[in-house]
Amino acid sequence: MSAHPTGVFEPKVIAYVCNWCTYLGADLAGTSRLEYPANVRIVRLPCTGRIDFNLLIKGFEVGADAILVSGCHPGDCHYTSGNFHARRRWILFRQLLDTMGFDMNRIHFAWISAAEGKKFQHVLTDIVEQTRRMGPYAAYSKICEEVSC
Amino acid sequence: MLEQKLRQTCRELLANGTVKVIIGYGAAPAGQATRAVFITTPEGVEQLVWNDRCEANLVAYLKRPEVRALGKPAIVVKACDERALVVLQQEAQLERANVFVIGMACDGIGAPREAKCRSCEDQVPRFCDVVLGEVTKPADAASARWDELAEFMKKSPEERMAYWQQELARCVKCYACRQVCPLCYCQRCIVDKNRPTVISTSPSLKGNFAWHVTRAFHLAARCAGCDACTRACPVGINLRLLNQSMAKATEENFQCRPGTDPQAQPLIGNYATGDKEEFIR
Amino acid sequence: MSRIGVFVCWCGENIARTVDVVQVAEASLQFPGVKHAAHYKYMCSEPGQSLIRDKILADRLDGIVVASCSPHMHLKTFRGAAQAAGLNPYLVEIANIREHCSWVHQDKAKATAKAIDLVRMAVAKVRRNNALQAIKVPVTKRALIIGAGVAGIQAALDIADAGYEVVLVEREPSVGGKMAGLSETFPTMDCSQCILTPRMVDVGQHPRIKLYTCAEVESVDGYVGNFKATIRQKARFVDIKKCTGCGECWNACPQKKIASEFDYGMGNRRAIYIPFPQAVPARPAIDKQACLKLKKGVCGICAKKCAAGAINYADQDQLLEEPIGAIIVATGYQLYQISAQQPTAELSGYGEYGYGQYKDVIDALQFERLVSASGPTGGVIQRPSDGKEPKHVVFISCVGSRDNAKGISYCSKICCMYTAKHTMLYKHKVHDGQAHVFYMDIRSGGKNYDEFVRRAIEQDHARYYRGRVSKITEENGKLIVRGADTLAGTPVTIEADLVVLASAMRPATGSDDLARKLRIGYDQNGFLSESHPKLRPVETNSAGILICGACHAPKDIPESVAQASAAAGKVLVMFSHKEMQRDPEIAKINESTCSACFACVRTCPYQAAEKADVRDRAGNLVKRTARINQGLCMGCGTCVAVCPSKSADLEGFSDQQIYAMVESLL
Amino acid sequence: MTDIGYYPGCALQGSSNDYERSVRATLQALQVQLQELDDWICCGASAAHTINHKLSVALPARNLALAEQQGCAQLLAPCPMCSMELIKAGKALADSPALRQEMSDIVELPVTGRTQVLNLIQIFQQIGLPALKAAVKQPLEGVSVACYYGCLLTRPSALLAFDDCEQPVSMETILTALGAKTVAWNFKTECCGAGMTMANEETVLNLSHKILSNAAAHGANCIVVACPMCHVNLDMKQAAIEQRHGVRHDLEIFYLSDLIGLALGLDRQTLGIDRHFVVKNGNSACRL
Repeated sequence: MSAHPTGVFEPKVIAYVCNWCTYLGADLAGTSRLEYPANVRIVRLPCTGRIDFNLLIKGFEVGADAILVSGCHPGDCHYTSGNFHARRRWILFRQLLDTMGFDMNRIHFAWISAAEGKKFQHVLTDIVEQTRRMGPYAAYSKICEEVSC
Repeated sequence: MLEQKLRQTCRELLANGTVKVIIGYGAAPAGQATRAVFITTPEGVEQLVWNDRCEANLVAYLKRPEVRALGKPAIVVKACDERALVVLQQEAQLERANVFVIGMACDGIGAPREAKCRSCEDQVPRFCDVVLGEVTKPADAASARWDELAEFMKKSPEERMAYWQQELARCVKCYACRQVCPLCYCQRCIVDKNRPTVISTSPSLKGNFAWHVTRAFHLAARCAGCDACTRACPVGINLRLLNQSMAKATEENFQCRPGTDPQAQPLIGNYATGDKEEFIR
Repeated sequence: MSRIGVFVCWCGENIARTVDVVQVAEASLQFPGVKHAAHYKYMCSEPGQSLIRDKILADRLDGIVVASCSPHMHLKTFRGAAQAAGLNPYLVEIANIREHCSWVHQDKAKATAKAIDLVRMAVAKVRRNNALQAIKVPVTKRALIIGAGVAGIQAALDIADAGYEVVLVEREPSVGGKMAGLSETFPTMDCSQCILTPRMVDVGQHPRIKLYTCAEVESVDGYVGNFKATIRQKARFVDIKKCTGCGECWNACPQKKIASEFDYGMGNRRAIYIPFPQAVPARPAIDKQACLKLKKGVCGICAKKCAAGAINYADQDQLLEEPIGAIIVATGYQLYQISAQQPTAELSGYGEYGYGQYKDVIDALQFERLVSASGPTGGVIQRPSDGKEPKHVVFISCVGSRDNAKGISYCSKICCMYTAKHTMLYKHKVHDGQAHVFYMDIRSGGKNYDEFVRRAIEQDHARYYRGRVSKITEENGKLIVRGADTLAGTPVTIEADLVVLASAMRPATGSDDLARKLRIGYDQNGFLSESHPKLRPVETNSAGILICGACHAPKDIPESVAQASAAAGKVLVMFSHKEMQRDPEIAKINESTCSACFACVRTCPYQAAEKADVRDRAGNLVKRTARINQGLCMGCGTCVAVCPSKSADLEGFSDQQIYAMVESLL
Repeated sequence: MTDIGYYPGCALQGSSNDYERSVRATLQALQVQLQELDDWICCGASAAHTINHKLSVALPARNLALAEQQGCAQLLAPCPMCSMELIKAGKALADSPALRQEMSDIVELPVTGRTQVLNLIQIFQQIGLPALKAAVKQPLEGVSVACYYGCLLTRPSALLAFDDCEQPVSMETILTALGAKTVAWNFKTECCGAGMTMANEETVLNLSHKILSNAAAHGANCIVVACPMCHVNLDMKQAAIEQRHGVRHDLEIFYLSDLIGLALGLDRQTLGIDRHFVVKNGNSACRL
């Protein structure tokens, strides 16, 4: 996927989204025919509360050039508070990644509701375009190739 | 002098049956750190020592089944070790009443004095059954707590990534950092789970990154800052940096210092509606 | 070795136009574990489903992936098909190649590549799916209906008449909602109260309807079939069991000039009042903001007048719990409150129409009270400022509606019709009067609707101007309405005596709060979201919670009533079963590896993760562990993410499934 | 002491120099220092965009480029035509990298469009009601004023979102705080005829007559404006209006800065009010 026939760099974006808000927002983008780049692969989870930090690392391990984590707006969680728990973990996890020198421009968080098909389109387009400008995440793919011992 | 007092206290505890075992520090060859000793008889207390090479965080032994099998323990802790004890208490791993805690006022350990001691804020344990000794040598500068981290964060992200790639390439996945950590008490570590393999166990940089991210984040908002992991690392990876980065973020975002309040609810597993979210679009 | 079947749907042209379905099917044959791949024009149709069923049987498939539309659309359908062929329904996964692919991409090569990836992920997942058994739970055969307007009333009567108990909650002192205040109804011009009040009486007297008025839903816990609703019965200060509704109290109340909510401020009521004479229950309530006794401790006349001793100044709010199986939300609408404080800055505007500044600029619901025989003027059309009969009345449609600048881009749907009705009612009462209507478009789709509008224009000679009004000003007791007639291409100025604004319909105040309490969705306008716009129009995405009436979108009375009966029908389907099945996609704990740190117990939003002991046969404690209460778990998986040893996992979204999906992208 | 860039535009240094005196005097009294843009040129006004779209962007773009070059983060343009043209161009520049490049090439200066352009009302909003109130020496008692915004001050609404475009209240808010009474009236945002005053005076006399009549009918003893064009039509043409319609309006027309200046204790000469055509010199109902 990263090598498109035209030779243009096509970023690989993985989106971990909750089933009730962002997944439905993406559905709405579909029913509204809102076009966005075909670079994203959505992984549907019930709730942002289910999204484990290891999944972000796994995403980079499989070659994601950018990752989006997205769910319901605060107060709108289908499970009342999963997104609040998630948000607290993200605050700390981002710091850890930053300390380790991960490229923070490749890790995105968004609240996108079921009604925000347009926002889904905009966020995705923005992420893909930004990532396209930045190029492949070479620093991490290097980690994933090397055998150290 | 203080050592005598410690031995006397322990002798009594064993003699009057308050505890079955003393977990303390025992002598080591010159120039080496002291070692853990497990003393079950009043006579045995003569093995106990107290000096600036009492580096280990003995709380780690409380999670061991073979130690638990010895009966109710008394444990010798420094202020930093004690924070781990408090976290264990919050996480239902420890009935406080089932442990007798002997706190040692601490001037700092290590030769040379360890980084954590130079900026120690506590020095005297706070929640012990008995506290022995007093501080004679205050910490240099508690305010300098984040200096090492701040210096490191001055590097660009690319430089930081390069640093960790270089450092973690040396990791041999011995898991000593996990074994000595009093808070790594999982009966089955995530790294040993293979369906699915969340963390690659092959000796590769990929697996090493995944492991160290996981280790550090599992300790986020929990780590007592005893630096046992960093001392234990046979290849000298500065894990303290990662722990510190989590400690600083915890303190700055949630005004929380893990292990300083036995009544507090653990940070992870709770939330506030006002937690910051400027990074979320 | 797995035997997975992949079924790629064309969705007519919807998918096939932008995704090469043949290529997707061929590519999926290469994925590990795939035994069979096929494509078909409409997988959800009977031939499509039978294709799936036949292949499951013929190839002994042990998992299937349907590459089609969103799982929110047809996952249930295909699970049903699998089950019919003897395959456990939870061994079905959907690859969403329509909403997430063909509908949002144009480049066929890219869309096809993406579709192949999506199928690859779904195959990777389904290979790790477990056969699950639905959890059976008993059904509490009682329905909660929130809002007792015409929709809530209809739903309540349908369910109660079918033999089940209904708890009907209304926040006003009487049932009836907006319809009780309307004059006559389009297109038949029958009197609103004449058709509604018998229904209101039925609701009040029905042995199986438990009616709460002056009450709101405080919280709802539990899940479909087994909700627990907490209802706040607000202090009414009148014991409606003792009260006989004789009227001595309100006739004696000295506070006479309280603006009546029911008359939208066009008339007055007392501090102790029934909102309108036909109220159900026909029992008064005391307005604590207006009552002298409650405010200042003086007066107390109503208590002295009350022979039944029903007045209780010490009344307090009470919280009452009701076990409930299904919920219908029918909270209705309000009109766009021009000149009032708006929830967002974007919504503010239309100050140039002078609503709230000129007494003779009123909104449509106020006009309804003005022409209603039971209204404050007894149905005589008098303008508010001086009581004179207005000879020129200007009606303005789309005030707020279809105005992107105000953030209300939708059409309020009913205004064209009621405005036509208003011109006719006006003309029938003021024969020498002239009605003027400014409109954007006339939208009169519906049985006998357009005929009705033609009558207003042709028989009752309402003058219609296609154009907007720019400004309303007041001069010498006249309202100067300046607008444009875009068909004639001229500016129009009308000296009017009364102006009626057809303000936009907006969801009732607090409906977003209620939606959050019920965990159902709402759109950017605050209207409640249906599960599917065509096929599940009264269901929400939360099982057991239904919506009807104008809380869902602007709609008129016949539509609201039809939807209410539809929602009631859905409830009755549910109540026709002894027990119902719950989705088994819930959390589980591996108790042998659990270290009992109880992070999950602290985190679980439903208190479904509990502390438990593992004991040997002799009853000795072996270890402590966390354990999931299957009755309470809703399957959010928050416990999985906080479990450091990954002893917690979630069926349907297990770590094995999710990691396999992600790794398939390598 | 705040420094703010100042773009006078052609009117303020020509026919409406009374306006410039008023703006300068009042802002100086409020410790706002105006730094006049060196080498400013015409904003293009209504003429440029009817002839050539590119020219209508390039003219304000050059002025914005100068503001950036001369270090003005904010730029006051008291004429609403100027402020609107500058804001419009600024937004277009900020939104489009291609346009920025094109305009930088044309005006031979780098331009980003990030300068914040303020009209006269906005500068007083920025100073804030507390500061204004604190500086009052002579409250505007007896002043019953109709606030007249005209067609340009609040439009287009998407660009000039500082007030409601159809029913603005920002001048009322300021003047009420200074002790004036403001009247509710009907012609706040109607057209005065504007530039038609040259080509078709009759239209102007009719439109402006309606404005003056309505203000008076609602109890105003003066009108306040924030536009040189409005002032011309309501003040200079008032005699012609009266003659044509056979009425006596006798309404003083003030600039917003006039009334604020009077409240701050400045005299009529300093503010340039003595140059107005309708002058009452203290004998009027508004006792100033």
